[in-house]
Amino acid sequence: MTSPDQTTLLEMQRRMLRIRRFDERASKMVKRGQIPGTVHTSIGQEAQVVGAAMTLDDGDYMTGNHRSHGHPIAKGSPLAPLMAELVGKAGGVCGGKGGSLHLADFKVGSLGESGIVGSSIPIATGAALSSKVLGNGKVSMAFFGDGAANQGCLYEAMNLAGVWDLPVVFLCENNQYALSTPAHTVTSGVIAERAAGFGIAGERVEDGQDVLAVHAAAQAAVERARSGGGPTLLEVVTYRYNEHSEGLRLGTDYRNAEEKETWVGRDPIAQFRRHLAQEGVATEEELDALEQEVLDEVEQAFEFSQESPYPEPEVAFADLYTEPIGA
Amino acid sequence: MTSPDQTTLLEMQRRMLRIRRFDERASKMVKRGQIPGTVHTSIGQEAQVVGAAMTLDDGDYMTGNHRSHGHPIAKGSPLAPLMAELVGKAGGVCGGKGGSLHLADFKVGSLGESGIVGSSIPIATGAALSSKVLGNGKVSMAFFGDGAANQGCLYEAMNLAGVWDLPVVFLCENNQYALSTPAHTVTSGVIAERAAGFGIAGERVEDGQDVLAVHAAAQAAVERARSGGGPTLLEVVTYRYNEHSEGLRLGTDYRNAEEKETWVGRDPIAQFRRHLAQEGVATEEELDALEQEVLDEVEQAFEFSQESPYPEPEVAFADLYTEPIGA
Amino acid sequence: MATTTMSFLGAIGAAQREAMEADERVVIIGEDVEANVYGTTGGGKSRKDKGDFLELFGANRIRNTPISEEVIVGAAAGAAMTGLRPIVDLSYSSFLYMAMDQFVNQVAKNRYMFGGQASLPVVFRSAMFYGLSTGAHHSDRPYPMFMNVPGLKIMVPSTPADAKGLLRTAVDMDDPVLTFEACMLWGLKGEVEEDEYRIPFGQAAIAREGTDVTVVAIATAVPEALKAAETLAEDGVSVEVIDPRTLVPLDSRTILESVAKTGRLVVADPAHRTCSAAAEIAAIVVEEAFDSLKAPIARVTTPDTQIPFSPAIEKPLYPNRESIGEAIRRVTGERGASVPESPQGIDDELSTQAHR
Amino acid sequence: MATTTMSFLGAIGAAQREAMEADERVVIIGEDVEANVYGTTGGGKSRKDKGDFLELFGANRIRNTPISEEVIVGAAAGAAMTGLRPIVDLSYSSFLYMAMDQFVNQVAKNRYMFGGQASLPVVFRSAMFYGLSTGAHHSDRPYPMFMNVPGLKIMVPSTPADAKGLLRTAVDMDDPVLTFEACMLWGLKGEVEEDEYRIPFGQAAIAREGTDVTVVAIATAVPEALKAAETLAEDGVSVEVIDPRTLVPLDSRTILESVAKTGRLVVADPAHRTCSAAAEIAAIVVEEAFDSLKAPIARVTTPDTQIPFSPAIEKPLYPNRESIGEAIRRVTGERGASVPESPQGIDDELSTQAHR
Ligand SMILES: Cc1ncc(C[n+]2csc(CCOP(=O)(O)OP(=O)(O)O)c2C)c(N)n1
Ligand SMILES: Cc1ncc(C[n+]2csc(CCOP(=O)(O)OP(=O)(O)O)c2C)c(N)n1
Ligand SMILES: [Mg+2]
Ligand SMILES: [Mg+2]
Repeated sequence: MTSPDQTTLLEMQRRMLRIRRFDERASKMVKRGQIPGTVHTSIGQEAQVVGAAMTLDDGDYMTGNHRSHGHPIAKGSPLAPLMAELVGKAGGVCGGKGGSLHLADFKVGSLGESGIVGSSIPIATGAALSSKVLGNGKVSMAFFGDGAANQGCLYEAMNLAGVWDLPVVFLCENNQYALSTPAHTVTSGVIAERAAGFGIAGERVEDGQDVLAVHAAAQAAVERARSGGGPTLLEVVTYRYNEHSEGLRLGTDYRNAEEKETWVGRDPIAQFRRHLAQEGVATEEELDALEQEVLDEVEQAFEFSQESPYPEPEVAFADLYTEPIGA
Repeated sequence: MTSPDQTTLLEMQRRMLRIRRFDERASKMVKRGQIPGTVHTSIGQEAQVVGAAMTLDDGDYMTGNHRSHGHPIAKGSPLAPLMAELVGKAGGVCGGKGGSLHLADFKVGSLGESGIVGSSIPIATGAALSSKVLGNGKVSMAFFGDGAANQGCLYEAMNLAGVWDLPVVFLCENNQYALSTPAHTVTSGVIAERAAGFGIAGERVEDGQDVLAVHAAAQAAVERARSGGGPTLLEVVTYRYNEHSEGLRLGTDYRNAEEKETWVGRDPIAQFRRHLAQEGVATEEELDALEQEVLDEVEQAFEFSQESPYPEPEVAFADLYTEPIGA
Repeated sequence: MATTTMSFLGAIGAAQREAMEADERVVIIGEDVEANVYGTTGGGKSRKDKGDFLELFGANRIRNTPISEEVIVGAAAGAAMTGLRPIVDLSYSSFLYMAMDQFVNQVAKNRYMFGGQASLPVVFRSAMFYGLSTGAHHSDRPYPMFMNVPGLKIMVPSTPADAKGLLRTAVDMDDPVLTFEACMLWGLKGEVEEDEYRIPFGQAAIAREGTDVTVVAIATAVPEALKAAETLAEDGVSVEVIDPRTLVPLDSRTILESVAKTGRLVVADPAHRTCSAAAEIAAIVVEEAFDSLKAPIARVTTPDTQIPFSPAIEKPLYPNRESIGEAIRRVTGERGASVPESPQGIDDELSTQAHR
Repeated sequence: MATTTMSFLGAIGAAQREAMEADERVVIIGEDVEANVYGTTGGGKSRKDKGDFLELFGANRIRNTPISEEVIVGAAAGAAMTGLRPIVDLSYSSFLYMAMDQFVNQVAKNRYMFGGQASLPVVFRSAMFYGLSTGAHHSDRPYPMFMNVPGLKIMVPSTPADAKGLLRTAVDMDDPVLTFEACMLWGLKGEVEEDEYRIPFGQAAIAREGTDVTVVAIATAVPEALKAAETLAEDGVSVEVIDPRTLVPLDSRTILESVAKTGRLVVADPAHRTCSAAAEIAAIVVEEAFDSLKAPIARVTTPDTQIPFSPAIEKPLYPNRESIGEAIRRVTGERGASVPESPQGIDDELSTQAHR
């Protein structure tokens, strides 16, 4: 296992920034009524997302969940079609038919985010099965939350992947809450420790705000998968800064202000920027430039999302089958 | 924890014998076309079934699966209505509407066997929930096989029971095969060890042919449940002598003759009879008499099953709702 | 009879509160019910004035669950079989599939299979979030598939008063009930009796009387059909609008009597077309009232496509006043003035709809 | 065209073998497929002569699974999205509920939601064991609920030849297909072309031509309708029997043309009545062929009850030659001689049906 080179380190920061700025912009757009429905941001969880996804090769597969923008962004998907998708435009990555909850960019191996909690875990497992049968060496990664870790399909998937040695990584983003529900009130035992009973590798990354820690653990899991060592359940402890979804206002205070402050104090992007500067990977100027580049990218994505037309009415009937089946 | 008294020991043998003779008769009846469809016998697994079920109080709950006769018998359900149910008669415990796969005897706390593998585990968990909410001290036991242990709902149930400390025992009857499929080929890890990751107690009873070993382990689990200590996953290693279901003829030899011989050599009923005689719990004559009593009971059950009439046609439409809802 | 104004969602909350107060065996089970995320379990800390269910009834009866629909549904069934009367909040109807085996193989079958030994007094609430740009995973209207499962009862109220009265009946009943609440109706206000009351299952409401054509409408199609009827009245077409309120049992008698009078039938149903409730109602009428029929039956449904996210293409998919009006014209042969355009959605008061 | 005699089940097995031989990406996934428990994956050790799939194709392509329907279905979908063409054997149709979320939210929606990026060449086989005293948990005929889910294709063959030809087409297709095989038909023998062939989806078969009444029949109702038609022919009633063969897409044109000719329709469908395929077909006809209809449409379905175990009360529930014949008489006004009694079930050759 090699540690990431300079280019990779800078790319990590770039992708984390992309997620942060993209989601900040999306949040603003929801408030302004520029996005129908809502979105779930990954703000605060960038290290966990990027550290994991950047261990994958271009041809590798990935599935995600409702907290959905970070995954394809971390896998290298261009921002403009993603942003246009949130707005429901024809130029969206799914032609406007998916929206925030159902982003997918097959070109980069993103097989789809899922609005149904837990539901995409079997899909990722199946992608790993096809890698195994075809012997093409591809690895598959399923992203899901601490809440999803109580869906039975995860354990069916872990067992199947275990008996068949499928090249899949089950990546649990434990941001400690499922909507309003604290994980510890609905989770018996420790998620990562559930791996052992299913005969597969399990690990808990306690500092999910440290992109390098996440990367190292994920890399070990991906290498294990690719080399025929079978699946891994990786639990990464992290935190979301925003409400469960943008625009949601709950009457209850299920998280306290103090807790949030502590986590913001350990911001993954700020931390990693300090690290990059200290280690001489980049100068402050270079890091400033990087920030600006990402801001520009997001701005361009926003513009694209505004200019792209809405889909034509007949699009509602396309893509249901390979060919329309008639009335 | 007290060890079973003499009466209990003899009752264990009686119930094991009831299962054996009942199932032997049922098997014969299938061959003779006296039972429509098929049945799944528990022959060979009597110690596991009886040892577990006899730790329950009369008011306690139980659910089961397709290997279904042993559970209610072990819980004290009278044989005649069970036998009549297998034949589809009006005097059956479910009025002929359930059949072998769907025996239930609510009078003894048997909430139902399930033809769908795994599907009754949540039901037992719910019975434990009602005990908990109502504070009535009842315990619930879910019987299921090694095959069912790969259904996701088991893990949802273990987690829920874990966070809510529900008084439920998950009892996995590991007879080492699911239909034609050897457990080790489809099970990653060790079933009992899956408990730990869900923060609940787990234990594997290696000698499931020893009714006292099973009883001791199950008693500990039931006491834990009843005293608020939460759920347990108990895996009991055992063996079925017959084919998966009566009348089934597979082209393939997924179990070898030698294996079966070894297990028959450790027959739970023969073993326990020797134990009872050696320990002076009963004389050989008393044990012979017991065997005869059970044979008579089964004979009477058979006669009842033959004499009981078939249900009237309108029964097909009763019990769907509390009251018929009309066309 | 004194009444008070209530939203649809408020009526659901009020029914739940009354039921909880009336019977200790009633418990609420579901994801995020403790924090009242969906607005039917009272306050939450900063909404104390409205009555926090957790404070009122305690954590023993307000059961916040893991995200485990299969065991939630099965456990509620098992609890119902052993003495509780659970109300399960499954939030979105699109999540019911997760527990389909429990619904079909346990909830619907246990009383029957066990020859009447099991009783299942349990209510499964869920809401259909169609028309709100939530995309294909959250917009389903799956009641037709549950109608095909004997043993379940199904309510689809379209007014606050019906929602409250039917839900009370549902909780009282020893049969399992599924509610399908159209989220677009949650904010709808209406008059509700102040005293406790119950509405029986299997009794349709005649939402508007008329003589030329019968429109049977479900969920959001009810207010839309009423709008269409209003407009068509101006053209001299007299439309009778029937809201079945419960789909199982279905009050086919009221429908057949209406068709006997009008001779014409439009069924407006937001479900997908094939094997929809509309299909069933059309089939019943052509079987049992063929001689009364003067024209083809018209179904106005959501077409057989999945639900796209983009509002530009989602909104037109569901039955609305135009499509219903057009169908009425078709079966009556009337070519009157066009009906007014639908607004983008029925108004609502809820911020909490935006989370999924 | 040379033909050979094959059982329905043999035809399924032959189609699977041809498909496996034709394309390396075709794999078989399911419980007990290795040991050929259900008889469609070749030999098993002592049946080598028939061709053991495990030996022919190896364990990489014959995948014996744990009992985990949800992940089996989802994994097959994921595999299909990434280059395989799985045939999934789910054995009993009653087990599909376990994977309902995967069917509805992934299999049916992924191509659509992702704007056409996903392709899902996957076939889910299952058999309906109704009429065989298997009780409520194993006797379901759930195709109507899947018909309500846009994005799935559904085949319900009633002859060996159709089973084989449709299954080959299904495997070739890039859309997900569900098969519903009536187990009572598994033993049915019929002539099957020796050369490879495919039957297109969406083309009904006219199983018998007639002029007085159209009977659309599904699964076991097809042979039963043919028997009824035979008997009624003696009374001078000319019955046209149509087997849709695929329910999605449904060949409504053939049905409508037939009704245009006969003016009368009976739909015989073993599913539960409410929201059945029969409801859909009746609705289509009353919408689109109203002017041709001379009599009420009659549905012959399984009534809305669950399936009891006792054969005494189970057998009469499904559409059979008597009930179909009676419906034909009703809509034609014919009062001829009674049709012969149904045997207890269609003969079959299979010992392996008895395991569940
Ligand atoms: C099957 C299902 N149940 C419930 C929901 C509603 N829901 C959406 S997100 C969510 C919380 C998910 O929590 P977690 O998995 O921890 O992800 P996070 O939002 O914390 O990233 C819930 C309950 C859903 N979308 N799907
Ligand atoms: C959901 C479901 N899947 C598959 C089946 C078919 N089936 C019935 S019993 C069985 C094997 C069960 O094995 P196990 O749980 O170990 O119980 P055993 O028969 O060994 O006692 C299978 C696959 C079923 N009834 N339900
Ligand atoms: Mg979370
Ligand atoms: Mg077993």
